[in-house]
Amino acid sequence: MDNLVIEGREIALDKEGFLRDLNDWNPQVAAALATRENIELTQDHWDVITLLRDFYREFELSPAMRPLVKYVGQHLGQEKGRSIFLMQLFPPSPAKIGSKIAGLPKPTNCL
Amino acid sequence: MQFTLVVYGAPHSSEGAATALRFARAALATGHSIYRVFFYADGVHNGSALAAPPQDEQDLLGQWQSLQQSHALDLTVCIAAAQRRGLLSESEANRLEKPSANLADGFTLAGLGQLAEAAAVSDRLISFGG
Amino acid sequence: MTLHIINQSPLGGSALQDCLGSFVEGDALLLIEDAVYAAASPAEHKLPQGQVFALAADAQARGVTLAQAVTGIDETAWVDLCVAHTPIVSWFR
Amino acid sequence: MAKSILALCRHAPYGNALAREGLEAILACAAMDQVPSVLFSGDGVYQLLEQDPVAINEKSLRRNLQALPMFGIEHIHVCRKSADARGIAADTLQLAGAEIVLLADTGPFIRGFDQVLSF
Repeated sequence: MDNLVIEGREIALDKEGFLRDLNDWNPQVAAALATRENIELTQDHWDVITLLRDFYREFELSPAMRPLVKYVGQHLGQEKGRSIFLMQLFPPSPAKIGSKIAGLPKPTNCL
Repeated sequence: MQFTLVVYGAPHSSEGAATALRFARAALATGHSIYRVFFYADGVHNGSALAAPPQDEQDLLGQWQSLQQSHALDLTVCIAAAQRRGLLSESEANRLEKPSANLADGFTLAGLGQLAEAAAVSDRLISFGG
Repeated sequence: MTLHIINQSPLGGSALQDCLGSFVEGDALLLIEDAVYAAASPAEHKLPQGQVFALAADAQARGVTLAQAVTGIDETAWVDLCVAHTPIVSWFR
Repeated sequence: MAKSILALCRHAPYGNALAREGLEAILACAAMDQVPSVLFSGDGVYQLLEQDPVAINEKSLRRNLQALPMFGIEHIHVCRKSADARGIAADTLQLAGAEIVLLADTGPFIRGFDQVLSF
């Protein structure tokens, strides 16, 4: 897959568009990764991206759908802690697409 | 009755896989069915097409495959455990950009959801430790 | 009633000890693989009285003579034991 | 009919992959709405103690365990005899967001389940 070029710096992606080196992540990279998924980042997206990164820092896991919904509910309120909200932000697979844009490891295919 | 077998032992390094085979044959011979054999942890190595034991030792891969053919056995290898240990299908090798695939015929790579589902629907679940 | 299956030799680790700590009267105990070494002297290893089985093939392979209190079974009888018990708990390593 | 599932965790963290892979299986079951009960016994009790595995290049298993409540597993059962035998005081066993339930007698508890996944 093509790599990202941001401000003249090349960022390596794997075949599925995940970062090869998680340390490459920054908000600009997130926006570029989102563009590749045809997603334009709004404040709601950024709130969830921040939570995804918090989740990873806290549990050292890329979240599956169920815990992600619960985590979002705890931090952004029950109105947003619903799968439909996440589905609208990161279709078609919020845990996977969200993790990709937030610069988390590729989920292991198990969850 | 429907059994699910969970195998943790790599072939030829501990006895678990061979014992699971003995149990599977006995269960099938007495009219029971096996819903799924789920290979997990080091047990994923049972699905390697590249095992080549000497002729005077038992061929565990061949035994799994012949049981699979005669009873349409579901031999599922956990995909995450397999990735870590270098057991890949064609499509996984391609996706993960690895030089070759080694998943044996008769085995399927799938997620841990297949273990959860098997536990939920089988009458009995038995783990074979490594 | 639970069927406990152990595959580790009695002093090779904590499998037997952990299992016996969870054994309730009426449960069954099956010794397979290296655990059959415990079947030669069940009292010494504090095995429960009654409902103790061992895979005969595994004992024979290791030259272990089963004590009288231990019932030697084949794989078919093992399947029957599994049918007769829930849950089935494996203790290994 | 759905079955009640117990995950029995008997391995210490890091020394054997089954500690981590057991947890992954537990999380996968929970993500599939087959939420298992969890019992730490034997060396598995060590999984619940403080850990700092950076120097051995491992991820913290205890951090992963802290995700259990997020997956809907809010009660963590621990074999009291196993903790005692290892000199682990009950009050040192804590997991944020979860309730630690010490079991004096694990046998009757295990009997209550249809399936046991041993890890």
